[in-house]
Amino acid sequence: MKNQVLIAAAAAAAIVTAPAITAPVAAESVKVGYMQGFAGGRGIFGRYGFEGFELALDHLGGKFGGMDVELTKKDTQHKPDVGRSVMNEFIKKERVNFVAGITWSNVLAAVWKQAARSKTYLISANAGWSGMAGKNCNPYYFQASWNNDMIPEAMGKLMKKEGIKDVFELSANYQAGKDMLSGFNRQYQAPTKGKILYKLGNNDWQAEISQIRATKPSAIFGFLPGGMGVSFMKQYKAAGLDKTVKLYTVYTVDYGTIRAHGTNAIGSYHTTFWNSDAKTATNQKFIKDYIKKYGKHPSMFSVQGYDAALLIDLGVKGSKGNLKDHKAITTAMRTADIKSPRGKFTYNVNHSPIQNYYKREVIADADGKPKIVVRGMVAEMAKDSHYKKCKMAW
Amino acid sequence: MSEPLLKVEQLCKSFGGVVATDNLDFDVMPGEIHAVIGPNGAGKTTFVAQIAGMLKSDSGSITFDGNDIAGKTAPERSHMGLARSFQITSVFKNFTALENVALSIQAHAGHSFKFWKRASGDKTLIEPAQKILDDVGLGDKALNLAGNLAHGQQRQLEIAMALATSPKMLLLDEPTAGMGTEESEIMRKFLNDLKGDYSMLLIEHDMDTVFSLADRVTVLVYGRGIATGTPKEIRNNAEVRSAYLGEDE
Amino acid sequence: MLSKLKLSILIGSFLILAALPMVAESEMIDEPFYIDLMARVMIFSIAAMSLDFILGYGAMISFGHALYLGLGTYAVGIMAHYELTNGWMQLLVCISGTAFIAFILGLISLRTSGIYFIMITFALAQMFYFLGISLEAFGGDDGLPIDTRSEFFSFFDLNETWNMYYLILGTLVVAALVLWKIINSRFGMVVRGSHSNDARMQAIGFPTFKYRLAAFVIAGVVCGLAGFLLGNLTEFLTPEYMHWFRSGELMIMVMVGGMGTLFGPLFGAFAYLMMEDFLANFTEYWQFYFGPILILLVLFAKQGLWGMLPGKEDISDE
Amino acid sequence: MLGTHGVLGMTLLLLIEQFLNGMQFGVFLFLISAGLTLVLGIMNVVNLAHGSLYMLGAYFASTFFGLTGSLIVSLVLMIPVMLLVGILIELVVLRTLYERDHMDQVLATFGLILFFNELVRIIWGVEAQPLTLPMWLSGNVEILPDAPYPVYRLVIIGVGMAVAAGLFWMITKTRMGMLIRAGASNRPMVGALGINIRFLYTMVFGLGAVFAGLAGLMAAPLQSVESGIGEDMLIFAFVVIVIGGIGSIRGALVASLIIGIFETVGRSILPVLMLEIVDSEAAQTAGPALASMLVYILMAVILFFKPQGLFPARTG
Repeated sequence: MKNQVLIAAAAAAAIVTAPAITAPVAAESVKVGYMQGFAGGRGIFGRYGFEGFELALDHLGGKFGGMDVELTKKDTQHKPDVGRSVMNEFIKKERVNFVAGITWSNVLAAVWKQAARSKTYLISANAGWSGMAGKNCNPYYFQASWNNDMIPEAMGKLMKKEGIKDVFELSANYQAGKDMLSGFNRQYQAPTKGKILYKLGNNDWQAEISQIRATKPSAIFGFLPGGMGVSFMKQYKAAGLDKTVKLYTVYTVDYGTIRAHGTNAIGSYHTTFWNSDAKTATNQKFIKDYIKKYGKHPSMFSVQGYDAALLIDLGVKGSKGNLKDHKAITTAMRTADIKSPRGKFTYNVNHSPIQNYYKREVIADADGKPKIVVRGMVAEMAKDSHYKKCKMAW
Repeated sequence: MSEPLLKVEQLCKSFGGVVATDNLDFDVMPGEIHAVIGPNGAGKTTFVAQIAGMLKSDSGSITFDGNDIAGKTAPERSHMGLARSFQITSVFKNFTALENVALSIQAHAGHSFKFWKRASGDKTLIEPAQKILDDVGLGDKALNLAGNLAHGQQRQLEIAMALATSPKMLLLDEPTAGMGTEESEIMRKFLNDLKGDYSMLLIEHDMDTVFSLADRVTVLVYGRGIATGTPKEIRNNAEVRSAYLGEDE
Repeated sequence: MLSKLKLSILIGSFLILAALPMVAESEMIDEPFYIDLMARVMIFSIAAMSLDFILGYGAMISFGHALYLGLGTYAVGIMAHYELTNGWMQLLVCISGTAFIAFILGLISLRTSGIYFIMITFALAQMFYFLGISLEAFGGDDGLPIDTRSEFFSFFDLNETWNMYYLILGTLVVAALVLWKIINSRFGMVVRGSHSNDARMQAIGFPTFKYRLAAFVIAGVVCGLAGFLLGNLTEFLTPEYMHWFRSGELMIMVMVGGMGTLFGPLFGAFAYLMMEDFLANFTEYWQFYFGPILILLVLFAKQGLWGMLPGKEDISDE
Repeated sequence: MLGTHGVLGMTLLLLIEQFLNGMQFGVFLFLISAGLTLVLGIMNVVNLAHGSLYMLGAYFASTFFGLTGSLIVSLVLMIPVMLLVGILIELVVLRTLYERDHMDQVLATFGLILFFNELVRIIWGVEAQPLTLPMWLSGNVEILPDAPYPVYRLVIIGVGMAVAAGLFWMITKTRMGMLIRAGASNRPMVGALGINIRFLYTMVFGLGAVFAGLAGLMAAPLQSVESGIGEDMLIFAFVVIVIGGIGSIRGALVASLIIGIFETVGRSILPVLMLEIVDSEAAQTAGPALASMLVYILMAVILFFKPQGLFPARTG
């Protein structure tokens, strides 16, 4: 009887003191939550993003700003409400200092407020919802990728520069799709031969192809993400449309999809922020190490994940070990002084990158296989078009 | 002579090319038990479904209690006093016997858009239901789940549910189907007790039941009524014997 | 009546839920995270329970029930977008809106039965999903942040975690009690009767269509309320809540909890969301494991968590 | 007719072309729906995993094509593999579901979807798989003036028609077809005839899997081969089957064509039409929005008037 009481008391004491024992250890490490959608076909973005993030952590010797890292990775299932729940767990349970990841605009739109309210840093490794570049900008949010419409803006600029006299616009009938079109047109400013807003998940493109052919445009501007892009490219080629109409796409061709596109993509153009052919030591090391670690070429999403990690490192360094010093962290991160594979970029007032955009083309290599090559810079240190709506003081 | 309670004239129904009911004339007098017999596939079940309102007829008229009911739905016909039992036992197995009968009473006690009061504690339903169960000899089984009752008892319960709607006429689709001799005997007695109080249209396979209960018998073959008469007349009808009884016995 | 065991579990769960905020925020535990977590679970509990009301009791296998969850969030979100933040007004719009849409959709879909019913509810919900995606004014697929939570009383600010939590808990309790009363009422008897044998119900004189339609509308409204709470909790609306995958998840919650047991889905939602969270953090390929688990549950544990407890939920054995 | 508003230049010729496109899409939908309607109608099982079988067909096509470089050899290899997969699914999961209600079938086959979507990612990786149209199928023929039509799409029409003809023949003329019809209307009777109904069902499901796989293989050169592609197709297939009448091959064919034409012509005309009626920003988005809801609206309307679909199967 006596023994039992003792044991019970000891157990109770252990429970009570347990958090107290772990607490001091926790203070010496940086807690980071990584959230992205990993499941299903759409999980590919999360996969590349996190791989980039991991590689950066490797390069930093497993430490951010010299501090140990406690990394928690959670799957958002691509759902806004799950994302919110994950963010809640990161903030209130894991008590993280930084959150990185997020593929989709709708997840970002659902979670940013929690992060801002609790003064937790949020670094988007992909989602470029324009709301964050405008009125919702805040000291705790940083963009490691781009704003949705910047890549199409670069495309608009490119097609204008190349003197393409008219285009047919193809975009998805959802928010991002409409953002893409307005971004494109902001720069292109020339007549369109027609416009189709297709249905999300559309897979049969023959009707659109007939319509495009009937209007006889010089080129197509297409926002065709993921599998829809692969399907479109196949059918565009099968219909022989490639012989008469040039194809310019955004978010369609990249290293993650090039194998699936195969020879269909050859001859098409796209714009992106990453000069994947850059001979800089940083870029070459990034690509080499990535291939070594994961057995495949990194994609632009990998670069974004990589840079998200470097930004955290930068912030922690700036804090000099005091993670409560938000002013120091924010100031450090605003310098964007990192060794990004994309080269140098800076932050605009809204924490949206001011960076270069490049034209890339898919060509056939010696074996007839598709190969992505960079065809020069399109926009130098381009700013997004929303930053004037951001009233953040630096 | 009084008017028939149920009068069917020139009733037709076909499925695709198959004629199930073929220009059928039929009537049931008040208080009478009129049985319908016929070999498998004669169209008996189709006929019941047409009378009860489960199937729409192609043509012909059905008059019940002086009203043309051809365009009425099954629930409407039930409210006019036409109650049916099913060939396949179809009591509500997850309800108690009492609840089964109470549900029947409820159907005829105004609308059921009553969302709050507990139905199983409602005396206006439970008391008459218990009385009907007592009447049919299932009084002591009231709180048993219907699905746990013996087969014969379930069939009785089914008729109790029909009785609970205070019908003018019962439409009984093979009440002794699937019963042993003993159970059939009980059911026969039970129906005999109801005789005179209710008019009945009795579809039956079991000849003993038919000949002991029915006032009149109609023989259905391929949807046509080939003969109508007293049990004795039918027994002696040559056409019937060759078409039906001959094969059966 | 419920068996003693089940009743004690229910009351026990309720007490735990009622005490949770205090415990979670106490100095000893200090895990306020659980308040939010359970708030979300309870919302899905309400939605799953409303689905069970038509699915388990009325045999209406709706494969588009998440639609009403989405409609509820849109009701809050759209009104908040136009700065109509009065909670009572929002509630009124939410209830009448979901009731109206459920009525129209029920009118169409309840004419069918079996597989046709499953498919038509599915297709109609997908239709609204695509509508939501194309509604540019409300953010399309990006969704729309809800800047202001519903305002009921000046002393009851939903931005306070506790208030939000207890509003959800209160709604859950009220919804459970109301649905339980309905199931055992005359109306409930008709719905349940038409579950086991609709032809029989008609033969004894029930025009079952209108009762089934009414049940369909009630379920839609209750699920709409869950959506109302979800919109408030997540401060966000998105057509994604209406996607057919969500409807499938609600069905899983019902099944895991126990079909036709009203209170089962409360636990089903909890079990499903915890399982999803656990497996998803165990492996990226969690669905690879969850798929077979689901099949095994269907095959061998059909009665669900609630059904496994002893004591049949039978209204007669008082 | 549609005026000169024509940013899209909707001329009569284009309209005819879109009509043809719709028919072609319809035939493709039939390919997907044929196997499903067999299983649904005859075995009365809701099989959500039909889309997964389609996806597997596409993945196998990609792998076999990668190995052999021939679409025809891939087809020959795919048939026994899909038959095997179908039989396995039937034996392990489906068989236990025949006596269960539709709810159980929905949930269990939902489980199968989750399983297969991840299985392909585990086996083949997260990236979409390659499969490019072989040279000999990639030509174009000019059916309408100034509108070259891909040869491969004509091949799809041919295969779809062949499958339709084959199915009609099988159902009406062969012993297996007779058993299938008999089994659908009266299971005990077929059992009493000494026929192993379980074996029959296994074979029907295997056959359904082969058809789904065939659809996947035919689609693979034109569509992205990746996890989850089955679901979009599944939704279309269900709409087709429900409109056509569950279990009716004829209904599936007619409904496929209706949906194909409605969807294709609708989505190319509606946006223009909307602009014609109200020329505003709202119309710009309302058109495509309406177009994406079109098939569902059509389905709701048809089921409202014909709750059993256009060609209700007589059994059941």
